[in-house]
Amino acid sequence: MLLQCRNITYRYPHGEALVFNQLNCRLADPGFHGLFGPSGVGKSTLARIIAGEIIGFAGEITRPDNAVMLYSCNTERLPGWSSVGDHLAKVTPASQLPLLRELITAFDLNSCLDSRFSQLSLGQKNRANLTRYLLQDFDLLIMDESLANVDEATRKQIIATIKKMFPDKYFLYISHSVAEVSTFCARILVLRDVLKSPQIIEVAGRDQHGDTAMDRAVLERTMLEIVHAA
Amino acid sequence: MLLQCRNITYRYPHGEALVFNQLNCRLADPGFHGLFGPSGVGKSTLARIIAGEIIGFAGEITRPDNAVMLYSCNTERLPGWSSVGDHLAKVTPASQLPLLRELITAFDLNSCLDSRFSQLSLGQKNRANLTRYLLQDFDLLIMDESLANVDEATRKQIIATIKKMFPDKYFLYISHSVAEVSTFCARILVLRDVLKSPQIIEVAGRDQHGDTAMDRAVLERTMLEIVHAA
Amino acid sequence: ERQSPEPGEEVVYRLKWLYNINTAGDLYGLEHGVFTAHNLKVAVKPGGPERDAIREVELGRAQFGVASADQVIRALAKGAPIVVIAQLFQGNPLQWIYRGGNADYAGPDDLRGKTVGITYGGNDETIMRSLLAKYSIPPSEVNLFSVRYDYTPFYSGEVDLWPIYRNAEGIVIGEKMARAGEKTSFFVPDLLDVRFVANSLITTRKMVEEHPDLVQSFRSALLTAWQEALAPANTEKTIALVHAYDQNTPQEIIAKQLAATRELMLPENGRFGQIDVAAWQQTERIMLEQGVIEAPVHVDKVLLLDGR
Amino acid sequence: MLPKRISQFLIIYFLGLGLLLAIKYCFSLSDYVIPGFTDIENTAADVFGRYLRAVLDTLGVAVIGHLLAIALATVVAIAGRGDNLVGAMIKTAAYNLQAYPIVAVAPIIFILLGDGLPSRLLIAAIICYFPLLLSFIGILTEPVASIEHFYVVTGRMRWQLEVKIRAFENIHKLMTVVTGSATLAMVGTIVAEFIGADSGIGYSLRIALYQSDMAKVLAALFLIGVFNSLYLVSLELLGLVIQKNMGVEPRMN
Amino acid sequence: MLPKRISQFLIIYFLGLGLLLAIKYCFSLSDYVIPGFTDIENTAADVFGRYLRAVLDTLGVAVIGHLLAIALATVVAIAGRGDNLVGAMIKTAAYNLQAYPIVAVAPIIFILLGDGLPSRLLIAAIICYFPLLLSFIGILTEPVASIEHFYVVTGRMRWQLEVKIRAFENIHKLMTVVTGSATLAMVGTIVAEFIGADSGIGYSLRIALYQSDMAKVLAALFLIGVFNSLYLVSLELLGLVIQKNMGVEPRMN
Ligand SMILES: Nc1ncnc2c1ncn2[C@@H]1O[C@H](COP(=O)(O)OP(=O)(O)OP(=O)(O)O)[C@@H](O)[C@H]1O
Ligand SMILES: Nc1ncnc2c1ncn2[C@@H]1O[C@H](COP(=O)(O)OP(=O)(O)OP(=O)(O)O)[C@@H](O)[C@H]1O
Ligand SMILES: [Mg+2]
Ligand SMILES: [Mg+2]
Repeated sequence: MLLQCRNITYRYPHGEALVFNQLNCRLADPGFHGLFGPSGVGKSTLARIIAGEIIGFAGEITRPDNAVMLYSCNTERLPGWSSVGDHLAKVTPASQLPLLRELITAFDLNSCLDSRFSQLSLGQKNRANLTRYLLQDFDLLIMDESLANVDEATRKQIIATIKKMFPDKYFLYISHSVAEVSTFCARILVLRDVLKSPQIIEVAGRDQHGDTAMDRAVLERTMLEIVHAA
Repeated sequence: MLLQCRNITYRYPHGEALVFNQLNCRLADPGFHGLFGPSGVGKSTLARIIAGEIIGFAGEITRPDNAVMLYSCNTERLPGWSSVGDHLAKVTPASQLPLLRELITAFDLNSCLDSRFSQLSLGQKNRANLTRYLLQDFDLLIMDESLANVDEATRKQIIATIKKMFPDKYFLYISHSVAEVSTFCARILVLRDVLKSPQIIEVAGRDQHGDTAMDRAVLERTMLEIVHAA
Repeated sequence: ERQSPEPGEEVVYRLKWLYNINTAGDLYGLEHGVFTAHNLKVAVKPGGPERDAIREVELGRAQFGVASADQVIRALAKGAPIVVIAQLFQGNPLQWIYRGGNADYAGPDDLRGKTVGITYGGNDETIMRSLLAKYSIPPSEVNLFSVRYDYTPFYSGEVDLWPIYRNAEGIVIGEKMARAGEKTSFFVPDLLDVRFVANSLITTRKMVEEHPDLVQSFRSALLTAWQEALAPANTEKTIALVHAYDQNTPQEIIAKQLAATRELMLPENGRFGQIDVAAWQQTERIMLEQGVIEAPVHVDKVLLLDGR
Repeated sequence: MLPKRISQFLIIYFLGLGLLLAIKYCFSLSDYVIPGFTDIENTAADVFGRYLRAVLDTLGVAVIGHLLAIALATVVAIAGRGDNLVGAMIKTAAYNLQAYPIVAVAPIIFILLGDGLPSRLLIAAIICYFPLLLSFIGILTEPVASIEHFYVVTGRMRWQLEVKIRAFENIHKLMTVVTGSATLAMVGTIVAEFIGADSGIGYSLRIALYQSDMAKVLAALFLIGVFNSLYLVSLELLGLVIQKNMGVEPRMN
Repeated sequence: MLPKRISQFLIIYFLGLGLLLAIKYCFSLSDYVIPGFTDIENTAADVFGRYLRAVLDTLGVAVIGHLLAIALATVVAIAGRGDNLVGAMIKTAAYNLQAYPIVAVAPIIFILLGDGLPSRLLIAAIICYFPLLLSFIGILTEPVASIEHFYVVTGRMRWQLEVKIRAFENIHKLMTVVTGSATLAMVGTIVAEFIGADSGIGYSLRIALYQSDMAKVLAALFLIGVFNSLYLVSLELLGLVIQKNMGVEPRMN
């Protein structure tokens, strides 16, 4: 078990309503965990609480002492003074450089390496940013809509690559696509309105690896389950 | 016919490769037009060329003299000095105020009106920004991933509302969801790599209005057609 | 702009410098009713480094002012329509302070090999250069040192003679050094026959022509005021008055300044304000020789000995 | 905050004083070069009341001059923001005005305006407006595309709105500069008094300098420092209030 | 660009001169109050060579002083950026140093450093560093969360990187302030010369003022303006080159 949140209650300093009320959740096993829920329900907030970027909540979070939990999202930027390729190389530990090359190919970033970050398309920005997080030392990587502006085919390929390359790591994948979380995640935390209890319902996902075929009917059942939970 | 692009060729001032080579496309009838294609292919660029925000391309664009073409995207922000509700009211012509109220409800923005823009979640930001564009005087509104961070259910409801309320306007809807463009758009412009010719292939979509039932098989055929085109 | 005052209207009198001992008589006239007694309403305004009484008088912002002779001569060279109606200092207060010595005098030869402070562009430069020329001391034999208001080079012994106003800062610095056990004396160009006139009372020629009575009564009020301010009987009164306006200077210092001022302002046997035409002519000659002005201005023509 | 600022100032001041005294005693300089401690003490006690009134006087003018400078810088920055000829001329004039040392321009100002309060205020304002201007120009000429886009394409952009958007986005930077320039307003006023006035601490300072009275200079610098800190603190508090009312995260530099 | 700057300056200068001359002839003032045109012409021809050398001398010192000020402001802003005690003290010292009119501090500087080039450079730098400091502090204390986040959470953030990120994100604002402060370096040098030096245009200006020679003052102001414009243009060109090399959209204010 990497993480356990117990009775999390939180309100933003200048916010009016509670975002969380006695919320409980946990990440028990490595792999892809989905975090799903309507816009504005508190996914990003929960993610940043888990990553330790928001403090001042009530409740308790238990995690191993040295656990590294990184939060990444789709609005981050790389500095502008050198090319994307240079920045990526610079933040990659020497031992990981072969991995960097693999990721660049899998993420289809070769054509972007010589550009400045500001010259990339939105989806290219998403991918470049995610790449550098993957090369860091972490136990849990939170991907908060990190691939929101990437096309579905590329997104699928990226997720498959990540699952193959980092089988022992934990991922918390925030996305608005039911189909996607259902297909790729092992467990999906469905976050619901603060007035509902429990605020999180856990649903089992299909956890597809590689190009394994997927039973359509089973998948649809999962999707329905998620939509109903939300 | 609102818009006709002929033989558009373009390269960014500091970019290396061509983005478009002899591209042709048109928007013939009002309604929802999808613009679809892999990340980095040039959707945003084409949108901004159409809106007149990028100049210096080769080729020709014809449109009526007084046509108003607005470009909106998901990285825009509202100023921070007053609440979202105040900003929306301020940019709405008096005659449109009832419409504003309708949109706020349809877009599920009521809980955001008293907040500053910076306090909103990503999807709330998307919706607040799109709302103000819809209240302007326009012929064509380009929505460049304008709803990228909104959940699917809300997105569906928003698109339906827009189609109902603005039946005579043109929309160019950029999204990475094949299912979405197939379902809601009347025509889908599939933008392809600059080396392919023609660079744009037009596919007919299902153009769903309201909650009309949709033939699953037909929809899937459309989706396949789009994926193959891209 | 106001060109000339109506009878009974306030006249503006612009001093050359801040309120200090050099304005004792002016303040005396204001505070002890001398101006009023002459039916005058006078606004006395202090001067300063960026103030130029001649300009103000010409611009009509002031009717009377105090300016030094070199300012007057420079202004005449540029066609300023001014006249001199009284001379405040009989001896020039601009002297050089030095360490040691027994009397306020030193022979010209004492300058050889010394480092002498001068303000480049200032009066002291003109005076010192003229003195060196007069006594045929080649400039290579003295070290001229550019001074500013910071006395450190003098204190540290880097400069031997430092230009100073004898009756104002001269007293302050002398006292300060005396307290530290250092004796000081003054080098006095007047005593070496280099006579360079200092402050005098000016107005415009137009005033003299259009308002002769006003000019007369102002002049005589001011002379009276100074005479009284400098009179030994009024010493306490004058010290208190100056201190009231110049609180930064302690009364003991003002007392010494007043004594020094008396010596510089009151002629041997005459009344305050007397215009020394020969000294003015020498001043003009010095300025001409030193190239400060290019052509003679015939300063004697603007010296109105009795204010007419 | 107030005690913090003041105590920081005191530490700095007494460090500086300590350095001077150390130099004095190391090189055994006499009292007229660097005054001894008791001399400073006595002088301070002596002039305190007078200098206090003077520095309050100065502070009053400084506050007005500061407001004037902010107004001036705002106007020039807004006018000089555009790419048009008038803007360019105004900016050139603003830059060149600054290129002239105030001591050289002062006589011209006195000729044009006389020597009343207006001249003094103008001098104080000129000295403090330039740093404001530079920051204002830097901030007001930099587009905030993600906010401005909507207003530009819908034809709603007016210069007022543009200024408001850019100023608001850089509110912390503006606060830093406005608060910091208070110091310059203070110094500008002192210089103006030094050059032309007959009251205020600048005037006292000038006399102390002419009399070569370092003890008085130190006393004056002490009071200037204290009141400058006070003014800074008031502006910072005001800044916090403003920021809070604007709904931005209050921050102080 | 160069001809534009210079011609703008000339227009401003001659407008100002025209105003003065208009006043002169309206009130038929003597050459002493405001010099006539021929007087100015003759004086200008007379002093041109000397003043030109003087202003070049000044420019040399100004450039070095400007570099010094940039270095000083950078160091202080970086050191004063943090919330720690040392940072706060350094900032307080920096602010207070500025609160003292240079004319009051100059004697202390001359006592400590003697009156050679170092003192002059220091005075020039002090006068021009403060606006730089204010902007630098404003810019360097404002986080750029969207870029910094990665480096902070991965433990890679060093102060150098933080400074680099914030400076780069505000490169246009920095350029505006650095270029604009050139004017202050110029003026700082002139003031230093005015107070203490025996060369440079500031020194010439002081003499002209002592002599109440307005024609010389105007001639000096003319040359100061021309060379100030030249310096500004050079910095702007340099700025464009730097911006281009950094790969940002070159822009000029
Ligand atoms: N800084 C803030 N201050 C006050 N309220 C905030 C702040 N940030 C977010 N909120 C509010 O907290 C709630 C949760 O926001 P959060 O960003 O976590 O939603 P989300 O689930 O990530 O939504 P989305 O899918 O749209 O990104 C929202 O209602 C939002 O308006
Ligand atoms: N300012 C720029 N300078 C140079 N190249 C650019 C610039 N902006 C975009 N590009 C390049 O042009 C191509 C098209 O970019 P565009 O943003 O139009 O893609 P897109 O189809 O919108 O992609 P996405 O779905 O990721 O948003 C990309 O390869 C991108 O790297
Ligand atoms: Mg979110
Ligand atoms: Mg795009």
